[in-house]
Order: sequence, then C-alpha cells, then structure tokens
Amino acid sequence: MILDTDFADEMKQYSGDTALECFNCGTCAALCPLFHDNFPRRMIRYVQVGAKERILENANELWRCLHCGLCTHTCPREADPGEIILGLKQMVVETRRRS
Amino acid sequence: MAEPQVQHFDTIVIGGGIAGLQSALDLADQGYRVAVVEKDASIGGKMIRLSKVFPTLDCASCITTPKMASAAHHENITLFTYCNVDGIVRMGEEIHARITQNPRYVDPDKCIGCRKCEYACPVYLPDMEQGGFSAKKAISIPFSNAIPQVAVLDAEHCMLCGQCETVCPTDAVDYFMEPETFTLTARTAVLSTGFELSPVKDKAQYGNGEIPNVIDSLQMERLLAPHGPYNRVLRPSDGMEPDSIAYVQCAGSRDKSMGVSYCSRVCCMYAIKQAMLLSGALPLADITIYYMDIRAFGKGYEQFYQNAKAMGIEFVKAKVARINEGDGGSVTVRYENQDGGGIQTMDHDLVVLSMGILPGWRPEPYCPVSTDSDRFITSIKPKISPVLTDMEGVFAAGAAAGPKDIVDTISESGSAAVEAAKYMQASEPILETQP
Amino acid sequence: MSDTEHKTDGDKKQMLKQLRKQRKESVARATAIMKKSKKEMKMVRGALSDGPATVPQIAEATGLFSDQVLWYVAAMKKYGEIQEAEKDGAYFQYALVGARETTEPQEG
Amino acid sequence: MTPTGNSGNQDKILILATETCAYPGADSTGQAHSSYPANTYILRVRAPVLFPESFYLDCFQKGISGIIIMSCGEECPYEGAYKDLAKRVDRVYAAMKEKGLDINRLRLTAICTVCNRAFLNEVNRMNDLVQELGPPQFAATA
Amino acid sequence: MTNPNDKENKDDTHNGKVGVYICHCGGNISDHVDVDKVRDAAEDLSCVKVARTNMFMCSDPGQNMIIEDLENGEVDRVVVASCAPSLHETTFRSAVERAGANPFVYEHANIREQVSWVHHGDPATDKASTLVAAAAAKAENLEPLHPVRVDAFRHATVIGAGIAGMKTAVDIARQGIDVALVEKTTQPGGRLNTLHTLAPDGEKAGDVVDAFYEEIQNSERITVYPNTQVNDVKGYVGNFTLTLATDGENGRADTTVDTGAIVMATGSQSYTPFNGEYAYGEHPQVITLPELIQTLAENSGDENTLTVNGKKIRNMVMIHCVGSRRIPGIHETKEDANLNEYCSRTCCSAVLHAGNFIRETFPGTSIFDMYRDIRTYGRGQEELYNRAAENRVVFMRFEADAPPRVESSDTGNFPLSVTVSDGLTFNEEMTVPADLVVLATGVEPTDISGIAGMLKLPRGNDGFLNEVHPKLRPVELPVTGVFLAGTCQAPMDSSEACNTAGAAAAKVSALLGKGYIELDPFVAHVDEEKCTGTGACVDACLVDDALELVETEVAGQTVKKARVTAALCQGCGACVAVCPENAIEVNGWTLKQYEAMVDAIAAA
Amino acid sequence: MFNPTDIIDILANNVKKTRGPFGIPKFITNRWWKTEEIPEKGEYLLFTGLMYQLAPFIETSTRHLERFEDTRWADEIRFARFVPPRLSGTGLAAMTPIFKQKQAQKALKDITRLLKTSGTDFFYRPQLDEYSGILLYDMGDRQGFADHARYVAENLTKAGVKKIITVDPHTTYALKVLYPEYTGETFEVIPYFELLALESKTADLEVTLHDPCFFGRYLEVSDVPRAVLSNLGIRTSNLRNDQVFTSCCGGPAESVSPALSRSIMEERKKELETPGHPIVAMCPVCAGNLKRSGAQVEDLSAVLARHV
Repeated sequence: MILDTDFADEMKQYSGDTALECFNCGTCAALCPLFHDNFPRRMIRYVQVGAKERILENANELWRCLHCGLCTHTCPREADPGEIILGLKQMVVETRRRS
Repeated sequence: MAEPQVQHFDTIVIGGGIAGLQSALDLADQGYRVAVVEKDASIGGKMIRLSKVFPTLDCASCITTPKMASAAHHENITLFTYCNVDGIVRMGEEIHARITQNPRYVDPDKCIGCRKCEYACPVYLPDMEQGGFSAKKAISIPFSNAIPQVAVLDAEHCMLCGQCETVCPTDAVDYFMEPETFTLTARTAVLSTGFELSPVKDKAQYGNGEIPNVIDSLQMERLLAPHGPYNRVLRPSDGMEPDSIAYVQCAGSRDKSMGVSYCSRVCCMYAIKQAMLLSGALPLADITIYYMDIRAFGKGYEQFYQNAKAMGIEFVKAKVARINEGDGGSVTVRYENQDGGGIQTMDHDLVVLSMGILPGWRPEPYCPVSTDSDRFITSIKPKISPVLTDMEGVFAAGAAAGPKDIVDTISESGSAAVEAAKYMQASEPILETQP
Repeated sequence: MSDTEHKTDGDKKQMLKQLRKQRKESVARATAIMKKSKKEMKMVRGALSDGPATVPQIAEATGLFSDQVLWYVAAMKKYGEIQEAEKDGAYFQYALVGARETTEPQEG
Repeated sequence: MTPTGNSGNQDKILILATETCAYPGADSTGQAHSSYPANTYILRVRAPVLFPESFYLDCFQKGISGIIIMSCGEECPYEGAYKDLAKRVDRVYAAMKEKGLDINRLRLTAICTVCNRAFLNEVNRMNDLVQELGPPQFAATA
Repeated sequence: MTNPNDKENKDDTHNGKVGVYICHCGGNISDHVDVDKVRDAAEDLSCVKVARTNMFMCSDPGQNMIIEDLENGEVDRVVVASCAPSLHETTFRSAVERAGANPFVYEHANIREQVSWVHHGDPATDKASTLVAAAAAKAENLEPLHPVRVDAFRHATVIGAGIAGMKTAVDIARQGIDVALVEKTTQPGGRLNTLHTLAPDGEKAGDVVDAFYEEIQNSERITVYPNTQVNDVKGYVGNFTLTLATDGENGRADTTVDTGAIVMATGSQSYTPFNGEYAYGEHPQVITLPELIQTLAENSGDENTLTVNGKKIRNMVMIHCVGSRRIPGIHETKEDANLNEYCSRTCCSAVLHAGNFIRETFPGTSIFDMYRDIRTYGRGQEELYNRAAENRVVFMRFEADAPPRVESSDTGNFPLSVTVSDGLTFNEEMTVPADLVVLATGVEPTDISGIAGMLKLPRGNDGFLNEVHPKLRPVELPVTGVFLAGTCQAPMDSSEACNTAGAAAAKVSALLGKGYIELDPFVAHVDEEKCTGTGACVDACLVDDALELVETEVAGQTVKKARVTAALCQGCGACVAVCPENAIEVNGWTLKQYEAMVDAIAAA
Repeated sequence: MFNPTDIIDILANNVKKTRGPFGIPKFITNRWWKTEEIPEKGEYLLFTGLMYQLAPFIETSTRHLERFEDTRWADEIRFARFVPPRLSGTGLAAMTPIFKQKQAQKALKDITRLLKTSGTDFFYRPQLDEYSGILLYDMGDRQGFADHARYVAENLTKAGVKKIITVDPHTTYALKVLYPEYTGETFEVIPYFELLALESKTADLEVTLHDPCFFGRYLEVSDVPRAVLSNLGIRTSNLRNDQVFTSCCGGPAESVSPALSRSIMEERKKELETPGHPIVAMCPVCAGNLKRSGAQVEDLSAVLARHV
C-alpha cells in the first residue's frame, strides 16, 4: 500500500482533516446502519494512511452512507466520521469532474 | 452528645477511604493530630467494598480492615463519619472546615453494633453496598466490617413503627435526632475525596442502564466478594449461573461523546482481575474482554495480563459499539473486531461495563481549590509533587487528584502526609529532640 | 443530639405522633414498601413450602418478575430465612430454613 | 504435661486462627449470624508457625478430636512463615500416621477476613469427620 | 537498646489472681448464653479470684468494676468475656492501665461473635464457659510486658540522588532529620539529566532537577556525597553504620556514617537493544529514544525538517515496546539478559511527547508510530495521544509475535524500510520508507547487586527491588529501617517517583522523629538457663540477624547462647517451634499459655 | 447499486435547469397554496423548501429504480435517454398519481392552519419558495449545491426576508446550518413546531414519534414536538432509539440503492411498531419510507391539527 501523508492536507479543503483524530475503535462501523464491510472506518483509515487510490477504487461505497449522523454523534474521539465520508464524496465528485 | 462547637487539629483529612486513612496514619505516626471527615457512615471508602485486588489478588478487606482499625484506635486520629463538608476556607494561619453531622438516629456512644434493630425492622430496602442486589433494612449496620459498628436509620424509608427502639438493648435509637454543625480547625488539610464510577445512564449505546444483566464493575466486585449478595456469581435477572461473561472496556472513559476523554487508568486491570476471579469461581465459563488498548503499566501488571491470557481469558480488540437485550436474559454486544473479523455480534449471559472514574467530590462551591478540565483537583507541581494544590496548606491525595490504582494511591497519600508535615514544620520550626 | 431520656412515656408518644405527622410522606413511602415486600415475600415463602425451587420456578409459581424474586431470595437468605439448596441445571434451588434440615447450604 | 484424656463428652475441634486473617473471618461469620457446630474452640494466634509438631500430637493426646489451622495462606504477614508451616504440618502428618491417627483430623487452610463461606465449609467438614471418627485413638505403640 | 521485658520476666514469677468479667451485651450474649452459669463455672476455677457480670462491660460502670478490683489488689490478671477483641480489647487494656496495672495482664474471651451469635441453648453456655476457662488459664500465665524501645540516630541515608532521592532527602531534612545523600556519579539529577522536556506537559527536565538542587546544596541538614558508593553496612533499624567510599582526585576515601534508616533510591537505566534487534547496531539510522532525545536538544527549531546524524529526516518510524513486554516463547534476548516481561510504563508517553515535539517543531518530518497497545494511562497522557493524532502521527498496530521488520533499502532514496502487518488497516502489510527508526527502549534496574547483597534486599524476577507488600507497606523493604523510593522499585515517571519518595520520607520521619523507636513487646525471649546453644532457632528464624548465637561465660566456661535482637524480631514464633529445650518463647503468646488453654478446653 | 456520479449529474442538471431535483417545473409541484388564504406580508416567511411537494415524486422514482437495481439495466441508467421520461421531468410527474400529490399537500395545509391557530405572524410567497438543494449537498456535489443555494438565498435577501419558518428537517438544516457557510447569508430559521402555541384540548392518546436524523441528532430539537404534543394531552412512547439516538429511516440512500434503503427502513419500522401506538413522522421523506415499508404513519401536523 502506498502511504501518502500529504493526502490529509488535500482533505482539508473538503470536510476537514478530522480523520487523523480517529483511533480506529470501530464504533462507527459497528453502529452504521449499513452494517457493511468495516464501513466507514475502512475509508477513514485509508484517509489516515493517505491511500487515495483505494478510496477512488471503492468510491461508490461512499454513496451508501445515509448521512444519518449516528457515527458522528457517537465517535469517542469526535472525529466526525459522517463528515469525513461527506468530504470524501465531495473529493470524488470533484476529482471525477476535473478528469 | 455535647460536642464542642470548634475542635482543633493539625490536619483535617477529607475522605476516609484508603487515601485518607493512609495520609492520616502517616501524619498521626509523626505525632500530628488528625481529624478524618467521612461522608459515609463507615470509613473504608471504595476499597473496603472490593473483592480482591490486583496484582497480588489479596483480599481487599484484609488489607483495608487493618488500616481502618489502626486509624480508629490511633490516639492521634479522630474520626468524623456520616458528615458533610459545608465549606473549607483559609482564615489567616488556619484552615476552617464547617461540618454537618448527619443524624444517624442512633446514638453512636450507646450503640453496641448488635444488629437487633436491623433484624426487627420490617422495611426491606435495596442494599447499595451490595450493588442493590440484596436487601438491607431501614435501620442497619452499613456493612459487616464497617467502622464504627454503629447502626444508621434511613429516615427517608422509616415507618416510625418503633420496633427498633423497642428491641434496642441500650436505648440507642433516637428518632428525634437533628443534623448538627460544628467547625474543625487545623493548619493543613488533605483532600482525599476519591472517585465515583461514571454513570451507566449516560451511555445510550449501552442501554442507559436499562438492559437486564448489564452491570457495572463495582457491582461485579460485590458478586465476587466472599460476603456478596448471592455468595456466588449469578446473573441478576433470574439467578442463573452465567456461562459466558463479557467485559466492555472504556465504557465510560476515552470517550469524548460522554464527556470523559481521559483514561480511567484502573479499568483494564480490574477487568482482568475480575476475569481471573471469575474463571476461578466459574471454571467452565467463557470470559471475554473487549478492549482497545490493555493498559497494564504498573509493577507486575503486564505479567498479570499475560497470565490471564494464558488462563484462557479471551481478549478481543474492539470497542463495543452497542449493547442490546438478547433472548432469554442474554445480552448482545456489537462491535468491529480489529483483528480483521469485521463487524460482529456476540451473546453473553452477563455483561460488565468497565465504567470510568469521575471525581467523587467537586470542591466548588465548598472549597476554593482549583480543578482541571478533567474536573479532578489541579496539581500545581505535577512533576515534583503531584499532591500540591493551589490552596495554601491544602493537599490532594488519591483519586481526588486523578484516577489512580490502590498502589499509586497509597504512595501518593504518604506523599501528601509528608508535604503537610513539611508545611507545618516550616511554620513552626521543630524542636531538637535528644538523639 | 436530642435528649429524650428524661421525657415521660406520654410525652414521647405525643412527640412521636407529631414526628409521624411531620414525616407523613416518608412514613407512607416506607409503609408501602413494607406492605409490598411483605406480600411478595409471603408469596415466595408459599412457593417454597413444597420444597426447594429455583428462581425461575418461584417466579412462575408467584407471577413475580424473576429479578424481583432473586432479590427477595437474597434478602431472605441474608436474614436467615432461606438457604441455598442443590443446583438444578444452571440454577440453584432455594429452600426455607428449617423446612428441610438435610439441605445444608454449604457444598463440600 | 499430663494427658487429661477424653473427659468431655463432645468431639472437640480446636481452631488455630491467625489474628490478621482467620480470626476476624470467624468474627465476620458471627456478624452474619451463620450458625455452626458449637464444639469448636478458636484460639487467636499471631502465626501458627509457632507450634511445634508435639503441640498437635499433645492436643490429640489430650482428647481434641480435630484441629484446623486457619492461616493467612500466601497473605501471611511473616514472609516465609507459611512455607515453613506447611512443611511442619507434613511432618505432623507423618507422626500422626505413625501413631495410627487419621491425618484428616488436622487440616491446614487459609481463611480471609470475610471468608464466611469458606470458614463454615471447613468447620462443617471437620465436624462431619470427627462425628464419624469419634475421639482420637492412638495406636498401641508410638 | 533496652528491653525491659528481660528484667521483669524474671522478677514476676508468681501465678496470677484472675478476675473474670462477663458481659450481657444487653441480651446479645445473655439471650443465648446463661451468663450467671458462666460466672458460676468461672468461680469454680482455681486461678479465678472473682467473677462478675455486667449488662455492658464496655460502659463506664463495667470498666470501673475492673479498675476497683485491680486497685483493691483483689485481682492482678483480667479476663473480659464479651464481643470480638477487635472491638474492645483496647478499651479494656486501657482500663487496666488506668488502674495502674500493666495493660498486658489482660486477656479477652470472645463470647458474642464466636458464641452467642452462632450457637444457641446449652451448647452456647457450655462453650462460653470453656472459652472463659481457657482465657483464665492463659491469663494466669500472663506477664507484664513493656514496649521494646530502641534508641535511634535522627539521621537517614538516601542512596541515589536522582529525582526520587533528591525529593526524599529534602522531605526528610525538612522534618528536622539529618540526611546523607549518596550519589555514585558527580552530579545529582539522575536520569532527568539526560532528558529534554517531560511528558505530558513539557516541563524542562532541568527545571525539575533545579527545584531540588538548590535546597540540597543549601540545606544544613543534607550532606551530599558525590562519586560515592556504599561499601559496607552494619547494624539494624535506628542504628546502622555505613561505610561510604568516595572517589576523589586523590583516590578513594572512606567515610563512616551512623544512620537510623536507609532509603534506596538507586533508580534505573534505559534498556540497550542487542545487536540486530530491529537492525540496531547494524544501521546508523536506527537509534533509541534516549538517543533521539539527545539530538532533539541539538536541533534548532528554525529548520522545517529534523536532522539526525547530519541527515534530514523526512519519514521517521517509532517502534514501541523495545526491551519491554517480552513474552517467553515469542521473544528472545541477549544471552544472560533478563527477558523483561514487564511494561516499562513511561515509554508510550515519552514516544508521543517526542513525536508531538517533532511534528510541532519540524513539520517536514512525518512520523509513523508502531505500537502494541498505547498506554497513555496518566493524567494528561490520553490528551498527548490525541494531540499526536491531530499532529498527524500515523499509528500502526502490530502483534507481539509479528513485530515490524526493519531493513536496509534504497527505494526512493530512503535508507530504511519498515514493514508491518498493520492491525488498524485490516492486517494489510504496510511498508514505510524511512530515514530514521527510533526504538522506544524500556527501563531496566541499575546494577545494585553490591548494596542489595549487603542488606540482603529481595529483588523480583525483573531485577527491581521488591517492597514488603504493594499496598500494606509499599515503600518498605523487609529489612526493618530500609525503604525504597523511585524507579529502583519499578518503572515510573517522575511524578510517581516523587510520590513514592514522599511516602518513604513520611515513613522515615515517623520512624526517626522521636529519636527512639517503640516496638510492640511481642518479641521472642530466650530463657538463658534453658538454652543449650543448638542454634535451631537461628536456622528457623525468618528474619536475618534477628537471632544469633553469642558466646558467653557460664561458670567459667564459654558457651553459646541464642540472643534476640528485639528491634528485628517480628514475633512470629518460628523459633519457638524448633527449640528442643523450650528455651525460647514469644512474649505474650507463649507456648505454655497455649498449652494451658488447650488443657482448659480438653478438660471441659 | 447505481453509479452515484451518474445520478448526481442528473440531479445537478435538473436543479440547474428547473431549480428542482426531478426536473419538474415548480408550477406543477407547488400548488397547495392556491386554496389557502395566507397574507403576502408578515414577520416570518413560510418556506416549505418543496420537500413535502416532492415526496410523491421521490416515491415514484424510487419504485421504478428498485426494479432496475442490480439488474443489467442498472448500468443503462447512465444513458440519459432512459432517465428523463421515467426518472425525472414531466414524465415522472405524469406517472405520479394526483391523489398522492394531493395527500402530500395536506401537511402544508395543516401546518398553515396550526400556525394561524397559534397566532403566528407569517406570510407566504410561492415565488420565494424554492427547493433548498440539500440532496446535492448530501450527494457530495458542493459546487452544485452552492450555486443553487446562492440563487435561493439571493432571492430571499432581495425580498428582505430575515425570519423563515421551515416545515421539514432537511430544509431546516440546509438553511440554518449550510446556507450561512455556503452563501454567506444568515437567516433566522425556525421549524414550524417551535412557533406553535396550541390550547390544551385533552386528548387521551399515546403516539410513537419518529425523530428524523436532522431534527433529532443534528439540530437536537426533539423535545419541542414532544412538548407540543404533550400540551394537547398526547403522550409519546419511550423508544430506545429516539431523539439524538434516533435510527435512520433509510431515506437518503434511496436514489442510490433503494434495496439498502428498504432494509434499513424495515428495521426502523419494527422498532417503531414495538410500543404498539400510532406512528408519527415529522419529515416527508421519513413518512414516505415508512409507509413504503408498510407502516401506518401520519405526519405530525395531521395529528396536531386533528386535536386542536
């Protein structure tokens, strides 16, 4: 996996760089009504390590998110997982539009 | 009882738990006169309510009782139990503590601790000393090894039927007692006001305390204690001997969504300890600990943790996200397994929430000593003497100054005693005694 | 602390009456608790009159919630009315003290 | 020392209980009003390591039917004392065998300050035993 | 040292006149025990002079009965039969004392908790009578006892002048007790001298040392011995004599110090990785955390990127638990080295603290933190962890059995690559190219075999000194008068070291404050006439030097006799059991007394 | 699952062209006010955000999408020729039954009545009432959302509007939280129930209130509707998952994955049915979803209106 610590900077222009505050407890994933494949923590972890390619490869997953806010509300680190996913949607939309 | 309105001491210790008792004993052994003020009807604090303690697994009562007895019999120590602190202020060279003696409705000088009143009383109430799992009466001795062994009447739940008064051999029952206030003065004070568990009610994900067979860790201490409510470990919904018990770590700590962002420091070890005791009490039961990081940092703790693993206690790297009521009294936990197992749900017969530690007492508005953002008492010199507060002559010890295990509490209490002694020496140079 | 020693019995009765009035609410609360537990403990005793039973069995027989039954059993055990008997599956049985002297509470 | 024989009509059980653990444990059982056989006599001791082998044998000689040493176990405040005690008890067992005494008449246990249940277990167990065995009978030759 | 018991035991040989006082306890006893019957039975005992009953023996009228009988000379030994001794033994001892008698001529019979509350009817009454008879039998054999008083030097010696030693010295000195502070290096400060700033709040380590340094230099009560080690120890609590060896310009000089107590504050050292452990020693860009901390002081803050060994550090990997938390069967170590199974407690916070400093000062340096468990347990430490995350330290988690692999590499111009199976990334294998790998090395005890051997101090498997009991006596060593403070006991941070130092100082002050030490009188006592010098007691004794064989002259002949050092004796009685001559007893708990009690019980 | 970016493009295109997500002209969707008597001037502007009006069209489009999801036709959606007639525009409008559209308008009429009863000084101007653009935001199209929001906000500002009454959670969140950030315009935004002062007519009734995520969790206003109900003597059941801890109805996912949306809403339906009382919703999307799962649901406004 390619590590890219600058990706966090890129994310700042979307919904902030709170992904780094996540300590990977998985509360968001276990509470998410989607109940799907470590979502959203998988995406958040990819942000942490800067695996942008992974995010783009699996971008469609992001739109499963209902933006119901349960993860954001319960996150022990106040890392705003829901907002991170929204930011990733924005990032993907804008990346695709640009290309 | 004709108490004088003002009594003078060298040090007032607020809180008669293990921290307060250790500070009091260390000061009294140096010849200082110490007043210990305790809000409960007995000294002993949280420790006397524990089963066994890590990492030596010795019986908590066997360690606490001797310290309680030494304090009670020490010529330099005076105990004030069942007392509220209304205010602590510095007035010139002295610290003044305004104290309210809550009425026991039993004359402590007459009561001989025989429990005849308790047997006679017809009102059964939940015994919170036993996690609420068993009953006490509206008049009772707080618990078997309480000091002093004096009955207390719960006026809020008393029928005034007169049974206790009739059977009391010493005419100690007095329904007409009123609260009394008095003042203690001293040159120094030690705040050893301990901790409370963070309330289960604050955590919606964990069912706000309404799911049967989800209990907190102090309740489990009682289930494991040799003189606990059932004398064995049973699940409270129906008395079944549990086959599968789970611990949910960081249930009230390291969690900003609950307003407790700090680590409560003792939960990992007490959970491991309880798990070990459980595997002794219920050799066939499966015991699982759901955790994020095991914090076995103290002397012998890591080895204790590794022993627990070797004993077959299962450690699952996960923060439990949600607890639901399952079928037939079982409890379902849901979590994302960090070992790659993805999102999982698991049923247990009994789930213990390793709740976090909150300060047991808020100084404001009673005492002008500062607290930190974590609401524990601020240490002004955390590196060289963590017991120093920003109030002159006032020191903090034990969990009042942040979550702490017993080992660290006891050494900190000794440290608070020496700081208090230093302060008093500075104000009054010691006379040379003959070597 | 208040000194009642020198009061006559009559005085004291009067004072107690006064106090009962003052504490009307708590006395009523305590009385309600007492009545409820008295009734329900009687039901528990009734359920055990034919011999030892487990908590779910007592709950079944009395119609009480099983957590409440366990609480009564623990209470009555503490005050010497009930003792633990043999285990039945995952549950322990409980027996009235004196009903069956042979069911010793302690296992060997 | 004059053996006084079996002058009592009970099968007496002597309990040597340490002052830091087992003795308060017995008191705790009392506070709970948990009944147990009355043929039990509890002596408070600092550390049972004090008693020589002969003490136990003399007790049996004097007509004591059973002895329970209730120690602090590993929580013993005197470091090394429990280990020494355990070794001594083994030697007493050997001597008891030699004299034809059932070694179950002597038991070494650890009782804590709130071990009500364990205390009752030990006492009841020993009582069952002495009721069954009766007073100690020494083999003809020692 | 004076042991008044020696003398009096000889004088006081008469059999006691026992008074027995039986308590009704307001029905608690008398409802189940026929108190009058018990009194009658007691009156029949030959040693009993009076037997009385009272509704409440603990009340003033009850106590006054005892005092009157003692003052009249009616009795000179007292038995009260009432509740548990834990409740009122001290009450009645002080009543006896108020009557002018020795408090130790008192014996307690427990007929409430151990009789009336657990037995009923005749058996209860019979048992109460028997227990009273046994108590009377013991009382008849009781002798007056006096606390053992040992003169003590009002002087303490603290070994080690790190943070713990300095604080102990200051705290003791402020109580008016002189202190010798012995330091093997040239300078006080210990390991703090090697640190930069401290987790979690960033205080300068130097400031923390300075907080004590000045007072130590200026205090009239503290004498600092730099470049000094303890060469010899003699004596016992209150009366130690130490020989200190100081290395100076003119070679070694010895000093003798008389001291009442010794505080071990000998500290700890950082673990040194073995050659090849995470490529340490094989690659210059693999360093330890202490080495990193040294270089942090040298880096100027105006650079964007951290420089180590002249190289710009773009990516840095920090690895936790190096030399700590090792598991037998999984981890290996150098030959003869300790496996170090313990957690070193301070490294997680130290790593995160250093990481934050670097990220906040040198934003051009990225940090990858590889851990097993993050142990930021203390106050302000979880916040440190949180801040590290905010500072974009990237965390990766590994299992004990799959540690990160550090390898030389030339990909992308990075000299090293670190590969780890990362638990946080669903166990994917992650490879981090790195300029620098920092090993968070643990804590090991310093070598104190010399002094520990001299004082016979116990050390655990981990090599640290072992306290008597972590909760009951956490800063005491089994050798009375020897204490410990700081990291010679276990890894701890400076706050915790200071707390143990304070606790040790409190104990030393209480011990030496009066200039003498009063010990309870229940110590072993040798009957010199019976003693034949077999030495069995010396072998059985659990405490070093509490018993010894000394040569004395008896009838012109030199013979060996056992001698008790009362200050060291714990009164356990291990010696009593082995003496073939019954020549040694524990005062107040004699075998003879027990035998008398058994006789009384057997006779019932 | 449909390719989200394709759907976003359709939506964005629709919003750009017609100021509505489904490409249906406003004069078709927003007709409820024609029968009402509402002043054109007052303190508060009633701003429906057209969510209630659009709900029936969402339902139609979802029903059709559901048939295609995870079939080979799913991919075909990206070819615009499939989209206009069936999934947006006038074709969609034609496929949506009139009675459903009328039903949806009832809530707005009830709300008008409730506000009047409460004596609120409010006004309505259909030309100012626009779709908020929230779906574009939710889907990650910041640009599209911002463009549209600026258009809406400018209109409002030009008309001198300062205080706004909203009727659904999505519009409330957009105007209250997002507009200040994306348009620079700040309005005083108040959900209608906060302005209700209803006289107590003692109803003896218990209902189960479903808190929408945006009211319950994001805006934390759950206690207000409960208080309003309670004033009328209507009790609300205690649910484990309610207020800030409410469970999602599945709504926002329906355009991307109707199947997922369905499984979530069925879960929620079960939770809401447990207490055994009538279910009440506060959001047209929630109400639509829960109804689709077969639950009996009424809008809060209807319950209130009936008991006034």
